[in-house]
Amino acid sequence: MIRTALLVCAKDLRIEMRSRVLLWQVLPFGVMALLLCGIALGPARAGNSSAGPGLFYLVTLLVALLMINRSQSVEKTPGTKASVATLGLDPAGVFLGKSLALASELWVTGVILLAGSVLVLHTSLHGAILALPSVIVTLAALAVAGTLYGALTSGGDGAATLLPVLALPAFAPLLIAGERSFSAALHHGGIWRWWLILSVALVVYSAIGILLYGVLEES
Amino acid sequence: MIRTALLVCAKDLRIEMRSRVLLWQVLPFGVMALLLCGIALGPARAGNSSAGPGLFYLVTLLVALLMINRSQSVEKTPGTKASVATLGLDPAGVFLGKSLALASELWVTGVILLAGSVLVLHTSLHGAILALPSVIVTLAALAVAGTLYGALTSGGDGAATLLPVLALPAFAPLLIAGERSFSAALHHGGIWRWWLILSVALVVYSAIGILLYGVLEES
Amino acid sequence: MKQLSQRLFGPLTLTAMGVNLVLGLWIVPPDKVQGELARLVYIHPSVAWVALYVSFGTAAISSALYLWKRTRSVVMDRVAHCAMEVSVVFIALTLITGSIWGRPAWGVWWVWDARLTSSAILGVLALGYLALRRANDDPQLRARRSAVFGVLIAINVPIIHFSVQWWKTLHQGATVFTSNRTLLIHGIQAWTLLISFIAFTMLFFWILRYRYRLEVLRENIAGASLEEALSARRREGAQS
Amino acid sequence: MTNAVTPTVDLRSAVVLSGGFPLLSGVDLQLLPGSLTVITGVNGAGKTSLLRLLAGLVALSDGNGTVAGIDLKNGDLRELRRRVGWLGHEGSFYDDLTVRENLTFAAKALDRPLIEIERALQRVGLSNRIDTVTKKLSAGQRRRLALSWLLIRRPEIWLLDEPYASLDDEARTFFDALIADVVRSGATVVLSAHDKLRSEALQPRTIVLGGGRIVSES
Amino acid sequence: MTNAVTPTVDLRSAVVLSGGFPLLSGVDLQLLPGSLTVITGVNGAGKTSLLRLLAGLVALSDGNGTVAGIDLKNGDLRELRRRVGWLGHEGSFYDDLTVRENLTFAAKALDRPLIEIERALQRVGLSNRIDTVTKKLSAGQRRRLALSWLLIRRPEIWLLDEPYASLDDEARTFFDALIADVVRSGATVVLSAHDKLRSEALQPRTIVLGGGRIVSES
Ligand code: HEM
Ligand SMILES: Nc1ncnc2c1ncn2[C@@H]1O[C@H](COP(=O)(O)OP(=O)(O)OP(=O)(O)O)[C@@H](O)[C@H]1O
Ligand SMILES: Nc1ncnc2c1ncn2[C@@H]1O[C@H](COP(=O)(O)OP(=O)(O)OP(=O)(O)O)[C@@H](O)[C@H]1O
Ligand SMILES: [Mg+2]
Ligand SMILES: [Mg+2]
Repeated sequence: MIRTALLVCAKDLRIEMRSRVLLWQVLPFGVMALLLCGIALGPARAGNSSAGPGLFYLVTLLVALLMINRSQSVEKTPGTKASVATLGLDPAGVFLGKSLALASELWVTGVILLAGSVLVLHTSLHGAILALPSVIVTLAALAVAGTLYGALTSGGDGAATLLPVLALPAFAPLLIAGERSFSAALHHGGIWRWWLILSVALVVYSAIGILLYGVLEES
Repeated sequence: MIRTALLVCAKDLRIEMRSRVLLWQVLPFGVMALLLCGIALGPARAGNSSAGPGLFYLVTLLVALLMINRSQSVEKTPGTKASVATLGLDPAGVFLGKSLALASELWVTGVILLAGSVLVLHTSLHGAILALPSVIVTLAALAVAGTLYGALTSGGDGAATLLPVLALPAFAPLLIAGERSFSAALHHGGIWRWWLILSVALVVYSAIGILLYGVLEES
Repeated sequence: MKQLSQRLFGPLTLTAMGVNLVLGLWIVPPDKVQGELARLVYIHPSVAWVALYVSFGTAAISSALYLWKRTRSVVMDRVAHCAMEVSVVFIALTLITGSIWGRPAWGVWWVWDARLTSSAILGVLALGYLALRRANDDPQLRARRSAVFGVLIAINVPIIHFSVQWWKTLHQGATVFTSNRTLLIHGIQAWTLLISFIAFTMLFFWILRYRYRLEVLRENIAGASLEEALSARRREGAQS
Repeated sequence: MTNAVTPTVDLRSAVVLSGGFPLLSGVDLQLLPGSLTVITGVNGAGKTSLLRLLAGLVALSDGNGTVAGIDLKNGDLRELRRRVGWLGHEGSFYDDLTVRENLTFAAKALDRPLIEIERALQRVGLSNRIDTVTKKLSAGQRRRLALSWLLIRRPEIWLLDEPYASLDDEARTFFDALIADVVRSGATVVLSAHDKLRSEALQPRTIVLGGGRIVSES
Repeated sequence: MTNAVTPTVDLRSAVVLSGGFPLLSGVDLQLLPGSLTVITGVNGAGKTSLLRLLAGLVALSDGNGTVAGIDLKNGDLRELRRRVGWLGHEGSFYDDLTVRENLTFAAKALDRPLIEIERALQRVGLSNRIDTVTKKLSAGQRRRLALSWLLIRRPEIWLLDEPYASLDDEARTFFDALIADVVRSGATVVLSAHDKLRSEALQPRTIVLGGGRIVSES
């Protein structure tokens, strides 16, 4: 399982490196979305630093949706699907590998967006650093859940539009927990509780994925 | 030109009807995103009706991106592109037709999201009705600009991610003007100025599209 | 004549930059309100001017010329590309100098202000232009698409500028000129400011010229390897 | 030119690049109206690339060329595409529309009477799938659809990339008859193939590509 | 069963539905190990559908079937897919990776030594494209890549959908030799084709499909 995971993860990251979609497209999109959120809220509210965590996660979520989409579209072409199916890869490994690749990409994006929100949304630098561990866990959970939902919606008609519909409600709790823990970090509150909740979510989603990813891929 | 436009528009709408992506995927996504924005801002701020117009347009923009993407992906498959190219359709007509189809879909979505924001974000019903004309113009401008940007980004590597990167900054002014006119309608201010600005944007984008769409499609 | 002016352009630019720095950093007395900090006025506004108008203008004009059938040439495409690349650097510099100024002046790195927001949006647009180029590898398709985008950006510059102003404004506006175009600052300060604008504009074109030459060199190298690629490809046919 | 008939296709050391790699490395080719040309060559020789160049689907990077009197370098490629008929490896048309809807779209775009649709489908033997969504068609049926579409258009230049692939015997026989007919009526037909043409009636000129250029001819 | 050898493929009135339409309308078929079967039939007869069923890529809607001892209704289709080799109409593998990277991925997934990659590419004649990105390959080169991949895997059941399409003469000859070899070594090969097989050495059983079932056999 672990070998398969590493193999799949390396493959996904290599495809990413080759196309550089993350660097040239996803990151600018994230920065832009951050700015747009500021615009949509108007200066008075956006300047208000308490909106920072919420906006940060909102933008991260949008970015994650793009990246999940891409992570699945790589597998989707009919020919690829059939011939990769004949490799008989361990689905749990595929799931973990894809999640890991997605998580790495999300971490990079997350750190940059965090820096962006310190600059743009006046989130306190100290708070952002304190929040970093919880951000990492949240993004990992997002990656794991995203891989699961990505597989669920891939292939069908208009998969690109189906994904957000199913995923948004599922990700909302993660978003809320992440936002809460971020806010707690900002106000020097106890973040351990949120940490725990997020870790549980991460573990639960991973377990579900390991058990059920095979069912999703079957056909 | 007009004949081609009608032909293309009918074709796009028929494909949409057949796949029902709008009904089953885009609309639920929009509603969901509206709710999520509310969550991200926290109850105190979201309940505040003055955020309504901004959030409405933010969500509409996201929905529009999905729809633009789909409108282009229909044309994108290599075989289709080549054989449709041999039809020698007037590019200006294709541009107008695709814009019109996109605009119709956006209008439907817009009206429903408007209703949604009255319900969810406590936007006043009266204000929403007053804002309707400006919403229609804004969405038309968004459709026209979107068709242009969609053609600009289609086909290349990772087109689905490139579109938002290019389109978000370009659409931001439309978003702002729309938001202003909506807010003006809510506060019974003069919306004619915004109306004018939006109409100018609509005309300018249409003119550019009519002139340059052919250049984009050439190959 | 042309040769001479070309050869003189570099030294002239350097001189202008030098004069600007010397005047701005040492000769001009510190500002009454902002003190030494105000010296940024000889860098930041002119950098911003280049970033927003000169470079985008160059890119937009050459894009438009590319789109016009009669002036369509690879030169226009290259100029647009290079100008946009240089523009990214200048926008970054604008943001950096502005933020450095903003931190002591306003107490924050960033505010939700018309100028700042529109500068950032334009930065993303310039990056988008470069991303668009990367996404297409057929040279003619790439040239056409980026030319269209270059024109679209040009329209966006004023739209963004005004829209962000309609949206809300709070920033340092007309410090140098009032709305009826009367000069608010005088003497050596005004002259230094003028020189800084000229110097940075020249700097832009200087860099642009080198960037352009680099591009041509790169294409030549590609052309040389093209000959090689052609004969390798032809050999493929001979083998079978 | 001593020849009274102007050639439909006239390439002079045509080079096509893709990301620095020469798909075509210098092709000289003249084709007259009413001619049938078969392009063969090993895999990767450049057959598809040559056909795409002639159809105006890729740009000429170096050399010169005209097709149907249109310059490949500075001419109006859109006009060129309007005059050629193209049959590629990949499926054509909108996958989400039915056979009838696809052909109706095309016929309307070209101002052709709709009655021709049914007639063309009859000829290619696809009438029984007229209301099937295109993406559900089998490989050969997609090919037949593309053919029926060429029947409606009757272009002056036919560019066919491996037209026999996926077609069954009946369809191949029909195709041979069609090509013979089309060539007789003065159109220029260029097709790529790995097999010998089956119909004895067709007397094609055969061009062998290799390494992106013409290596022999018969 | 009177036969001592258990058949690799055993279908009993197999039906496959897609959106209510029967792709296969009742197929009975037994194939023994070491057999070579060619499926022919008019376009839309159901050849591709039958091969996809045998590969475990579509589900059995009605009737019964086992392939390689795995029940198509309740068995582990993933295990089945691992045991078949599949060559479809469409390209295989990741378009953004190079030939080498794609094969390395596959070889590592299967625990095969990497040296086999170069050997296989040599055999199918694709060594000169080893570092080309897959999406740039020509139609025939993609086919060759898919073949090289089957060479590395050497599955027990080969399911090939129109394998000759897009292959040039050299590759076809190689392919025929490969199939003869594979069949001799005891694998089961099923392929669909519109042409006669060219190699005299191969003595296939030919099945003619029509309307989703077997109409004749020889
Ligand atoms: C990140 C922060 C900043 C950004 C992105 C920024 C951007 C710009 C831009 C784009 C311009 C040129 C406008 C035009 O020519 O139309 C400009 C001009 C100017 N900026 Fe900034 N700025 C920033 C911070 C500041 C700060 C902190 C100050 C001073 C306290 C300042 C003072 C000025 C002045 C005096 C001008 C010239 C105004 C004029 O000539 O009308 N800027 N800035
Ligand atoms: N970037 C690249 N690097 C190396 N080779 C490339 C590149 N892009 C294309 N090629 C090669 O260019 C050739 C394209 O040939 P083309 O598709 O025209 O062949 P074809 O004659 O149609 O072959 P087939 O019979 O297989 O269809 C292939 O050999 C392909 O490998
Ligand atoms: N929903 C549907 N409605 C009507 N017909 C359908 C539908 N789905 C599939 N079909 C038909 O099912 C058949 C599928 O056949 P399949 O692809 O197996 O044919 P094939 O024998 O491989 O043909 P070819 O030689 O063209 O590759 C086709 O005739 C197709 O038109
Ligand atoms: Mg080919
Ligand atoms: Mg088939």
